[in-house]
Amino acid sequence: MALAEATEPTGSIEAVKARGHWAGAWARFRANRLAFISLIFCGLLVITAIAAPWIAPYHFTETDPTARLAPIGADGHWLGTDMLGRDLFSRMIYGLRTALFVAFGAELASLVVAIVIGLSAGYIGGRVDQGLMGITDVMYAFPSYLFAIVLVTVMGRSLWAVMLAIGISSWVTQARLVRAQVLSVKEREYIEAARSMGASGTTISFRYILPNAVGPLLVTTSFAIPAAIGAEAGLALLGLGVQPPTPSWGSMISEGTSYILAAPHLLLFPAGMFALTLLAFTWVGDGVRDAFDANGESR
Amino acid sequence: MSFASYMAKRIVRMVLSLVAVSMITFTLLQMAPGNFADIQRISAGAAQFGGAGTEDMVHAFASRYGDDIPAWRQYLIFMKGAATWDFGPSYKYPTRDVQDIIAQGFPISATIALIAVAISLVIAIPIGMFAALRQNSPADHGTMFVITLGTALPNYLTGVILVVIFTLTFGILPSSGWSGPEHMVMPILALVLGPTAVLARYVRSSMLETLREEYVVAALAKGGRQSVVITRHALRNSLIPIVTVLGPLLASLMTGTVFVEALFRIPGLGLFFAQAAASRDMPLLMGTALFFALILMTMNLIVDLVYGYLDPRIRAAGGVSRWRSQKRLSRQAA
Amino acid sequence: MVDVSDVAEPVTTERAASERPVIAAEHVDKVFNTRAGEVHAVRDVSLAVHSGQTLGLVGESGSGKSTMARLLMGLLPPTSGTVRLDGLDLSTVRGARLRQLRSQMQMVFQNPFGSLLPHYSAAANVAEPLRLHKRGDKAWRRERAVELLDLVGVNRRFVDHYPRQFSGGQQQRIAIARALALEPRLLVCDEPTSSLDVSIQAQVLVLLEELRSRLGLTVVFISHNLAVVERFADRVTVMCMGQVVESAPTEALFGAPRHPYTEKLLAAILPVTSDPLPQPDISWRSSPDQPSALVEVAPGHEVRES
Amino acid sequence: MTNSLLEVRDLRTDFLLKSGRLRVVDGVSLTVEPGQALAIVGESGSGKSITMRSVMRVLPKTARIAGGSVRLDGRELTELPERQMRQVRGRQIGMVFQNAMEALNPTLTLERQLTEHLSWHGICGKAEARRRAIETLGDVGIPEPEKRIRTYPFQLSGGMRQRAMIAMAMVARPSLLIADEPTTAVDVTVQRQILDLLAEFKARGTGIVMITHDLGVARYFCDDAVVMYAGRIVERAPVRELLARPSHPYSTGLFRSTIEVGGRDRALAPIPGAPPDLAQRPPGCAFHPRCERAESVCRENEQMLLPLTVNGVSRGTSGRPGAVREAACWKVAAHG
Repeated sequence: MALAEATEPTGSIEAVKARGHWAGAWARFRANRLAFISLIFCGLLVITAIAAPWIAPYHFTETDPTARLAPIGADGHWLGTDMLGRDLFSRMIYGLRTALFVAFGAELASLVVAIVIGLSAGYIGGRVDQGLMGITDVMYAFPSYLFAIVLVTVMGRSLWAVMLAIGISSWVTQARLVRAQVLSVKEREYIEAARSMGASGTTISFRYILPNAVGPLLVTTSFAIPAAIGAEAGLALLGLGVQPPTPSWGSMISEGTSYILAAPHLLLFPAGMFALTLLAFTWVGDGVRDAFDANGESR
Repeated sequence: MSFASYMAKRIVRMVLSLVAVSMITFTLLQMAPGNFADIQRISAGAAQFGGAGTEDMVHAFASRYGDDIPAWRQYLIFMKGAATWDFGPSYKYPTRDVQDIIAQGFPISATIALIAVAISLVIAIPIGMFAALRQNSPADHGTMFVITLGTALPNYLTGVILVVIFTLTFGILPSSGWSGPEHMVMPILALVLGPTAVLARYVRSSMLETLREEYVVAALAKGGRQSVVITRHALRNSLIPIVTVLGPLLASLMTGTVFVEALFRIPGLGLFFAQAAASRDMPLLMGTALFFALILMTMNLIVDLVYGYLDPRIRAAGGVSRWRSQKRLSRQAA
Repeated sequence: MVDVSDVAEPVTTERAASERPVIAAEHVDKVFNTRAGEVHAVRDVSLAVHSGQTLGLVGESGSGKSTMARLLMGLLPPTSGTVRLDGLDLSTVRGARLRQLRSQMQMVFQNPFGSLLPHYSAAANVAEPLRLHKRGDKAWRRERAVELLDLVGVNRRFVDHYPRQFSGGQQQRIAIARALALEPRLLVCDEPTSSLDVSIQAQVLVLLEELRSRLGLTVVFISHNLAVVERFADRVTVMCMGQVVESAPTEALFGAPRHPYTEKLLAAILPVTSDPLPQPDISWRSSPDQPSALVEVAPGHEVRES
Repeated sequence: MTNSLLEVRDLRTDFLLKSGRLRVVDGVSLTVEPGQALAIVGESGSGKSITMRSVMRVLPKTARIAGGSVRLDGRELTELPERQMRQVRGRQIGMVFQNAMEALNPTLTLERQLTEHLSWHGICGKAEARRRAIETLGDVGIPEPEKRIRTYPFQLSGGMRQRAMIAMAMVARPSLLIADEPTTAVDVTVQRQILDLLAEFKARGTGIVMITHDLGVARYFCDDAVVMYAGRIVERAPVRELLARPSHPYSTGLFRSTIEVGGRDRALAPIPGAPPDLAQRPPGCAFHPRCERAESVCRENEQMLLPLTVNGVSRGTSGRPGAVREAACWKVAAHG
């Protein structure tokens, strides 16, 4: 048929391989050296946190009465010990475990809730939407840190409580974002096209809208992880975090400042590791954002 | 919608939100294990002070609510007082009314926060502009790197780093207390970094977007000097959206001072809030929560009003939706 | 109730075609409630398209022609009046049944990139309506999609590319293939070429022309471009501010337009081989709040009184 | 010898990409006389807009003029210092864009946007500028200009906005107006009004360059036309002659792709394929992959833009002085 020949695609497309949305984003992420190295580093941190009992030379409660406030390079404690004679290196690893457990748990929980609620509010609209916006209004009036503080007081200072408190105070923002994304994707012509093909509401929500809203959501989630790590440490700093003796970088930093002259390493190492972790996760977030921005999909 | 009815609506919503905040806080506090007396007894016991805390609490509680008043009535009595700016005496500091504690603590928190935001704005706008105008240059990449540092580090961690530098290494600034200007330097510095980074990033991306607008090309095509076009056409329009992030930013800063206050031992309001939650000091907690919520919502209202003032499309009632749909339509036509 | 399998049978005789239109709108009104108040987008529009015929719907922006397309497709419910597909009132069917009916009518949109699923490949986009209506298995659907893409002139080698990797003209071809996948009887084209370059516009129109005659499609063709409509439609309906101002067989409308607004539209065309028509002397101002009657001035030629 | 209003010779503009320099305007020459309108016809990506932005030197950051000359009233613009070039923009050359919604600043009043460049160029004081702005708004057919000058662009209807943008370009009374698809975004019935309005300025002696993809607009409004394809001019002719007898196969294809009322019997013969990606420009004549008349010479070498001749005699310029017919095609120039 003459038509088929008539529309032989020109140059440009021959050179380009079929590449989907995700493959393109991943290729751009890989090309970003800082982000890629940070991702590897974050992966190592996660493995360390999971394998903490095998990696850490001591348990975090184990005290060494013979070596209190031992300096760096002390016998058997290469990063020294704290005022109770607990191994700093071990406590830092367990602190990492606490931070990542709380952060990932909180963000995962808030993400699931946010997706379900944001998606229904955005897609169904009407009352569901008004309900969400009502809750959002109130939550926006309640500074998130303060809400987390109150929640921790209510639920006690267990690991789960801290995780929940941080998750609950962050889901609203996420849900609002999902809703905004859904509303903007919903306006696209392809959703109308899908309706005209006879697609049902659930198909449209989960097969068409959600995958196209995931990019921006992934971006905020990757920034929310370091924020949650920061929140966990912040609560601990105020004495409202995970109940001691479970280590948290926040409480370690807080204790460190008390011994700042006598044993500066008690402050320097946890604070340094904390900063490095936050930066690595943020750089991953940066990379994710740039990878998705270049698609022009988020515009 | 007229301005008056808009304001009326906003104020009704604010009042409803305040009621909701108070109910949530009160309910949560009732659900919390242990009351003020228990907490005091535990900590007092540890400190070998006998039952002093309990007496204080009984004293404060009785002076306000009498004995054996059920929780819901306590709430109503509290709210009745709150409506007239009378939160009653704190449990922990029974000789002081909560509104007096707020009046004493808030100016400290507000001073730090406002100075920090002002400094951030002054630094962030030129930095963001500079990065946008030199997009993809090494200068831009360098700026963005520093900005990432700023967004990644929480203010208390910056505070710790400052303490390490200025107190530990050089010994030129005090690490805690609140009595003179030298005590303000490090808390403010610690608070400045984050907002500066956030604002600079927004200014940069907003500026980049505006520079791509055709009206900027049109102004250049009229023979405008680049600097004039940037300040008159691009800067103004790219700063309008910045106003919207200022609200949440101020909010997070006002409450975010709590960590800096804890770190530097500053008697600000944030610290009182944290203590109140830990010790189940109902009037203090409720009072500070309501006060923070009020500040936050007022801030957002002001931001919205300023935004409307700056953008004539919003100033003309209902203008914004029409403009957007027209713009979308014209894009489709193109 | 009309049995769907029955409806799918092609109507062969002339008589059957004249009896019942494939799609018909009867006194349709559409009012949108917006923040700025009520917008009366479509006012008392009636039209009918018989099997194998093409109706051109012409108007400027804001004339309500795109709203009309969505009303015909059952994507929007009319505020009053009825839309019938093969005699079946669309407002009486809901949910799964309505979705099933949609396989009978498909739409081609103005912006091809916007109307394709960005995260699906070309073949997956074309196969999607088949999947939604549970036709065949996965392998068959893909094969069918490739066949359809071949039909509209998209090379087999590129069926696994994603929409944004194609040019605008190619994207519109993919969208057309998708619209044809379910073998619909009715194709609604909403400005299918106006976002394309001149040389590509002609390609797509030639393709649509050929497909229409080969597949015996019934078409509603919406455009602001009278020349395109003249070429493509058997009958033309001119809309202005939500109302029909003139409706006639194509030759009658272009040969002897009766309504001043139609004349104005015709005079607005800038031809390439001749000078444009003189602008009409009488300028017509519509007053939609006091609608005048639509009068039949010749067989099948209706004009709104001015 | 008298100078033309605008004389562009062998203009070349590159985009600086990571992969190297990409030539998007390649050896373009054109001339505009006062009171005449030149159409630059081409599809998207043909380089027509970049050509005129090169003339004004308002290019995207990554674009550079690589060579050639641009003379306005005999004065070379490409080497003018930026300070003097600014005096040319807006004062001697005005520019009208496709979409007034985008080209007018949404947060400034019309007064501000119509008068600011009068003071930038030191043409007149504030009161006089305001008077001139009101006058020009009246000229472009905006009712109650004294009132409208205080409004913001979004408060005007689409047609009025387009007029206001034309007023902005014309308020300094430039001698040359560049109109970049000025009617593409407006409704069909408004299109002709806008063109008639521009024709008034033309009648008063303004030279106009009309960038368009619409042959109908070119015929209605312009005197001469150049057809651009892949950054080069492939044909140059008086508009009516171009449309009566297009000679380059691309012009012919464009003409045959255009649908017009009454042309129902004319077979639509679209050009196959799509315009090339400039980064992978075909060797030889860039149009050859889409050209049914292409031969081996077309695939290997590029033909220059040459006058069309019949037996050595220039043809088809209908006697108007300065009118030229040229085409860049082996199959055309060789035997006319």
